[in-house]
Amino acid sequence: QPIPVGHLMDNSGPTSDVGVPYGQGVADALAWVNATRNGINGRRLNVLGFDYGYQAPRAVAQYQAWVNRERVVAIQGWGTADTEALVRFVTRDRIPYISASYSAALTDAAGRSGRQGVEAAPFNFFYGPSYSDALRAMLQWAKQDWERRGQQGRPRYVHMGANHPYPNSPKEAGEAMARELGFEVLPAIQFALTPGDYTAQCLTLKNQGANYAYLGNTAGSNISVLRACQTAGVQVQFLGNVWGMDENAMKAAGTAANGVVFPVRTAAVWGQEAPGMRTLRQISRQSDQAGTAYRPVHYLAGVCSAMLMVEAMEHAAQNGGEVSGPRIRDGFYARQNWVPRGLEGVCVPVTYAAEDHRGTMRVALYRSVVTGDTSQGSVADLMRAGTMRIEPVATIELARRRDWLGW
Amino acid sequence: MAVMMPAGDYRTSYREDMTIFPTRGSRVALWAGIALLCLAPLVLDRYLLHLLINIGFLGIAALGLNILVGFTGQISIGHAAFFGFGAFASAWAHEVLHVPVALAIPLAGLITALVGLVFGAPAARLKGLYLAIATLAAQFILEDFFARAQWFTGGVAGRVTEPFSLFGLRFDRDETYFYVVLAFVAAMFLGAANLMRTRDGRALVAVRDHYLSAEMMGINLAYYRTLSFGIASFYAGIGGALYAHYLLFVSVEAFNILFSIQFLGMVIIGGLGSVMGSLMGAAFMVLLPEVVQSLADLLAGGPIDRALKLGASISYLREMAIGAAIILFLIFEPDGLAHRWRLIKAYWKLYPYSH
Amino acid sequence: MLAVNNIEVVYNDVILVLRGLSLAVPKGEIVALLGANGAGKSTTLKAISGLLRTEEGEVTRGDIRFAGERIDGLEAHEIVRRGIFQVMEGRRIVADMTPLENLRLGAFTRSDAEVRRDLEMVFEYFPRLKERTGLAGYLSGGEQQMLAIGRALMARPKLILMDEPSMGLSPLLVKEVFGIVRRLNRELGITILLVEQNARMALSVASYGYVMEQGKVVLDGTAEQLAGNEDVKEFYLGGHGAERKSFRNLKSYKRRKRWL
Amino acid sequence: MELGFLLQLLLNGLIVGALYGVVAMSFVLIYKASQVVNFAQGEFLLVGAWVCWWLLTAWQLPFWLGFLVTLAFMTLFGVILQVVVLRPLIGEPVISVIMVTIGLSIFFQALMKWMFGVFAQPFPPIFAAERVRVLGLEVQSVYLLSLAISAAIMIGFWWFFTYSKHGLAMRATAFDQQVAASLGVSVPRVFAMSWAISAMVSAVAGVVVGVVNGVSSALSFYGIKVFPAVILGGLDSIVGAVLGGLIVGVLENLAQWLDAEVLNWGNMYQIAPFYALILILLIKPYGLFGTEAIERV
Amino acid sequence: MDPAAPILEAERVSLRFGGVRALTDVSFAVRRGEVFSIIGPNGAGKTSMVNCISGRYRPTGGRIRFEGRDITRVPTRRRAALGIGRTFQNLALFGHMTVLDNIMVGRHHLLRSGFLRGMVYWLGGAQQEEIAHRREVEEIIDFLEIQHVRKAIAGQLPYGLRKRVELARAVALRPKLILLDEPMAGMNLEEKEDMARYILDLNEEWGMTVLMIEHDMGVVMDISHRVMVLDFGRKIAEGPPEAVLADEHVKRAYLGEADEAVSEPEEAVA
Ligand SMILES: Nc1ncnc2c1ncn2[C@@H]1O[C@H](COP(=O)(O)OP(=O)(O)OP(=O)(O)O)[C@@H](O)[C@H]1O
Ligand SMILES: Nc1ncnc2c1ncn2[C@@H]1O[C@H](COP(=O)(O)OP(=O)(O)OP(=O)(O)O)[C@@H](O)[C@H]1O
Ligand SMILES: [Mg+2]
Ligand SMILES: [Mg+2]
Repeated sequence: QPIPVGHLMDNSGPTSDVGVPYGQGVADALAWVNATRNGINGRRLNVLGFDYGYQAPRAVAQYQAWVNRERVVAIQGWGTADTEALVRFVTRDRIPYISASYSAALTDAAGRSGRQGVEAAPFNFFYGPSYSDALRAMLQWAKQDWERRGQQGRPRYVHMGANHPYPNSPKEAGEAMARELGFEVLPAIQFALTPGDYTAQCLTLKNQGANYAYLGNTAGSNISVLRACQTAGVQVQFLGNVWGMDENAMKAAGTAANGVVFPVRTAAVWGQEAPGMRTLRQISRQSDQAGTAYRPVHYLAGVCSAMLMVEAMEHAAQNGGEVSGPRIRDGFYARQNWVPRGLEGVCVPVTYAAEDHRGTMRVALYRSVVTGDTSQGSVADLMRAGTMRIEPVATIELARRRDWLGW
Repeated sequence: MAVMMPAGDYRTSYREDMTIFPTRGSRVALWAGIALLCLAPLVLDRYLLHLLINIGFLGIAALGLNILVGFTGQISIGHAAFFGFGAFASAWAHEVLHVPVALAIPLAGLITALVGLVFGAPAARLKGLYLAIATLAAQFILEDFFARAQWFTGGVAGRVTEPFSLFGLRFDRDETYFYVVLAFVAAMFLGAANLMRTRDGRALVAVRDHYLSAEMMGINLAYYRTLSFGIASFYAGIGGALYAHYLLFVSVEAFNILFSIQFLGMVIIGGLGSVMGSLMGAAFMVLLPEVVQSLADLLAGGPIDRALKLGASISYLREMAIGAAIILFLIFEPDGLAHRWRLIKAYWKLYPYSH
Repeated sequence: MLAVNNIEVVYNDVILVLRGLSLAVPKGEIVALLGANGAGKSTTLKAISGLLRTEEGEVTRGDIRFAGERIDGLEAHEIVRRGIFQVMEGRRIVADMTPLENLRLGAFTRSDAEVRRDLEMVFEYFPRLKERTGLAGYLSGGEQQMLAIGRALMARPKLILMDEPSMGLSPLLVKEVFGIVRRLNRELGITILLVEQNARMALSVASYGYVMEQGKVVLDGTAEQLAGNEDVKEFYLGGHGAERKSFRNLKSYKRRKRWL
Repeated sequence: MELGFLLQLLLNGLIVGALYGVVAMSFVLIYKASQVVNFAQGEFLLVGAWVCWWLLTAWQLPFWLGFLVTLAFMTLFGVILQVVVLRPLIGEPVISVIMVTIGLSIFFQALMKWMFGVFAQPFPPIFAAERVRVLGLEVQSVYLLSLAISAAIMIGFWWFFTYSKHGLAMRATAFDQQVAASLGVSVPRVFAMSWAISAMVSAVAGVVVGVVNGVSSALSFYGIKVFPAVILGGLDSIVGAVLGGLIVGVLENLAQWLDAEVLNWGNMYQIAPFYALILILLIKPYGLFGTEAIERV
Repeated sequence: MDPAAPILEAERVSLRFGGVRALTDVSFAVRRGEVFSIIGPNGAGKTSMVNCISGRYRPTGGRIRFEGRDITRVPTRRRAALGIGRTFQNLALFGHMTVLDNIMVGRHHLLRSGFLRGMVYWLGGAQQEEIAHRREVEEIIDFLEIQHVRKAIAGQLPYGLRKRVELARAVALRPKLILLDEPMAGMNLEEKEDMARYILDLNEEWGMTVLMIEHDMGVVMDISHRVMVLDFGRKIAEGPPEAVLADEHVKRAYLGEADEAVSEPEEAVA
């Protein structure tokens, strides 16, 4: 009898630019588990995919259908707004919910942080550093960068993004951290989640004289900002959200994307060599028989996220156990420095504790390097030719501060 | 030109001549229909109930829009914002003012009606598409308000709502909530049908058909133009509130321009100026994506699927199918489902004479 | 020149309006078509000009020939190009254009150099149109009717179908319009099929006439014959000879029409 | 600094506004001919931009050639659309036709995503990197070009409607299809013409925006932006459309300035045109240049 | 109120549209109970005059009194309740409504139940009210002989019937003064006779004062008590029909000289 699992995707909404590769990663990994491992202990996964177009209410409606009608035991989720809206529901229904939202509010599993508006989220998990922690790491790097370049005075920091739970999520944490590090914090600048003409925002940025700007949106709209700012001649170091920069975005933005610093969740990117790459390529063949596709960073993250869930389910199923929500959740706590089998060197090790769902505090920062015209040729060609590169910049190990839990 | 009446159906008083359901058959059908619907939760599975519930609250809101567009002739491209307002208002009334949900829903309808009157005020001066675009502005302004008014809506993060309860009974499952929606649908549709056959309803239609002569018949144009916004918003508010306590979560994202356009689609496809058409239109819009989805599921894995790599593109195909269905429908039935329904009925009455 | 043979017209696939109507319009003549309201006169004209289709009407039987060729089934604009121009009931000028623009529109199907001269000719027939430079929508009824006829002239048609040109016009203008109708016929040799409620006027300019009732021709004859017919006198001309019965002392009974 | 900032924003507003104006004109064109409000206008930009992009990247055509082929294609596209979808609806209530354009918008939005993916794609660098200084302000050369194109298109439209026979026919058709038909105007042909021109002109705007910002489904947002523009100007006025476009463009940028300097609300730039729209309509119910309907009883 | 006093008085009424002077200093009075006709060439301002009375236009100069009360500035919608009803030169029915509903709209100002009572039809007394008024409407329907089309959609009726429905709607207002703008236009003789009969009945039996614009001189001669002639927005004559039609000025401006080529029947009658 198959195990029903929900898979919420944004393939058509404003975050579909990153939603598509991520969702593909999840789907391929689960299909691969069915194909090569015959599911979980002989029970196949029945993956119920749903493209919710990045609209939280549609996600909630689908969630209720899944829980009431399909009786799913775990869900691979997506955005921040929907994940946060569902926290109460998944807690009530005891369904592990592995999101692609890395909102720090989801890490406070026991509700101990005492921060206003942060509820306990005992069934929420995600793979990778939280948005807030990633931003904290980037700010630490920015501080070093400022000093290394021998600049005078206080650096100026500005948060940019839509008025939406996802870009808003690390806003407060980032601004607090920036102050702590001695930055001057400028008023935030808004731009929508969809591509558009953001010249006015760039002119504002220029007028403010910002030095470091955080791009809180996903790639699609960030590209517009990068291009507009290049045109407007803005000199600023952009710090990208984890969803804010990737290979596709580099191609689309061209040289405007050159120099953006952003976190990468996996230990390797496509095309690099690592022990786990063989497995990864097998997984990739699920949707690409020819084996020629280039897989951007989000695809890899999707695979890691799905495989964590799979191993937690396997843990639940051990010794003839029932694959139920609470038991899957226990599976997440079963191991320390956990890397899914066969993906060594691809997924970074994570550790979840019953009160602290911050899987990792290590943030690997990379820089996008674009040296020429990106309009001709595929991403794979451009990466191979070196027109586009993703260069490691620094790896920041953050302290697991208790007062950072939950925001 | 003379209206056909079924043989054997004589009316002996004006009262009988003025009923909503003109024939005995239609009255019987109505009661039978209601009885069947009451039994629905016992026989239908949750999925179908879920669809019926959706049709119910969307139908109420669509009816409101039909009163505005179909009966009064004022196009609104901002109906979803009012629907949303109702949803937030009900959630807010319960959460902040601690009004019981059963009362919060009608209260939300009233608050939304007031907001509708405010945004409908330009209707007194604007006509046709100018008014339509003004409602488009209302859509964006209200959306912005939802995102900003933390105290009212919970801001961009939205608000979790409580289920409907009455006399200690909780209506938090499809099987039970269905009755709540059914009761509201019945009340709201009867109300509209009654409205349309009395003074103010006629005045609304008169304003649509020929406002200059309506004015000379003593009809206050500004009043009725604004009133129809108020009524439409009331219906939208009730529909939205029912939605809020069904989904148990309200967020600004739902109430976007696309949703407004869907409402417009419902009333046009259902039939402008037809009370029951609104419900038919809502059903069309709810069922269409489901039908497309099942088709896709049927195709999945087949040769067509493999050839076109449908798997990954299914969501686009679904959208395309919805767009195409709307286009095809309107090409073949520009007057809407209600019209087709009337033709079918007329056909049976006149059978076998077609002329 | 024009021959309508036994046509049937149906609206919306169900409403049968013309039931086997036939008529003929010889070249260079004015033919009048009389009939009660709703008899189908306008429908007949629209069937000829092809405008029926814009109202979901359809010729379901019979045929219409113009200069020997079948024209039922042609699009309205093709029929205009062949030289048939309908002046529609209710004037129907383009209200948000100036009279001049309306006239230029009349010449839409033409591309010859004589448009300008014809414009002068129209202004000669209707001098007051030249004075009006505002929007045509603000013209008075009579002026609009003149504009509608003038617009027809601009197309240089061979046959004009005129639908109730006298409706709403003052007696003076009615005379003027009919005078012009006759002049057009005489001076320009335009054939005219005239639908008119004002039977006396119509028969005074026409050479031949048809009376239709409920979608069929019930009576036809030369203008003189019709004018002498008892029924026509009673129902269309109002009383016998010059002695008209008064609207004040209407008889309470109505005589049956014999042709029914 | 402050003044320079403001001027930069104003200039940016004019440039973007001119593009809105072009789209608004093509919108008004369809409206004038058939009283149809085209909700698929934004998709015209989208289709045009994607097709041009595809010609330039997949076929490696030189820009001028690709651009011309795109325009030809879009003309055909408009005609086909009209013949296949809109012609059967001639004579039906306008609101049904409007709904059909909404259906078209949904359809093409999805089709474009399906065919070209969800990622934004860059145009090959044509003018992209070139910047010119005008009055001490930096401007994209392609933007200046688009200003020139807008102006040319606008003059063309004005001439067309005032003096050409077909322009008159189009206006007559807009007023009353039956009357137009009775005058020998082929109503379907007039509609086809208006859709063709409209699609083509929109594509020009689509390509210009695509060259600057890259092509993505977000281009279709111009279809919504066009509403405040045309209404501000008056639905049936070509001049009004251009002016409305400029106003909306400038307004957005001024709102951004106000926002950055004073309010700190964040999204004034998106919402300000709509506030302005309502205000202007309350003062002038037919927009700035719209003609009042003639109503006589 | 003095029964001999005029029901309607226009005092130096002027109306301009930009440069167009539609009316210039027109004064006249309509007596209670009479049939008063306005004739004049096209564009003379007849409809404009009626529009001023019914409130569609507001005169740019002068005053209009109804039953002694100055109504120049009374809003259009109030005039129905005062007792002024009208028909229109170009039909202005509610095209998508049934004939019955069209006429019921005429009762609008006499009905009381608003939308709230309407929605709860059975509870608030709306039903009783509807039935009571339906009765009156049926009387009008009988009178105008349109029983057979009661439930038909008004916009789909033949022209002649539509004119009658429009008259019924105006009558339903229970007006003291009814304004008829070219009631005979586009009708054949038979229908004109019917219409004339209705107008006379309304006037004589229903006691309505009639103000009528008409181009058919036969009708004007036969049924009106007094006639006023407008030309270029000015009054050029007023008086009993025979006198007015004999007036040289009127002949020249309106009737035209007798023309042997096209004989005009109407004026042949004295
Ligand atoms: N578009 C239409 N759809 C349905 N029925 C129509 C349509 N047009 C006309 N009719 C019907 O066809 C019949 C004949 O109409 P038509 O207009 O031809 O009459 P007519 O002789 O011109 O009358 P009138 O003197 O009133 O102009 C009428 O009964 C009318 O109701
Ligand atoms: N709303 C308006 N705007 C501008 N001019 C107008 C308007 N209404 C009427 N007019 C002008 O006023 C004059 C009088 O028009 P009116 O309609 O009163 O004439 P009429 O006597 O009723 O003519 P007809 O017998 O043709 O109906 C005309 O010149 C007309 O163009
Ligand atoms: Mg006719
Ligand atoms: Mg008049």
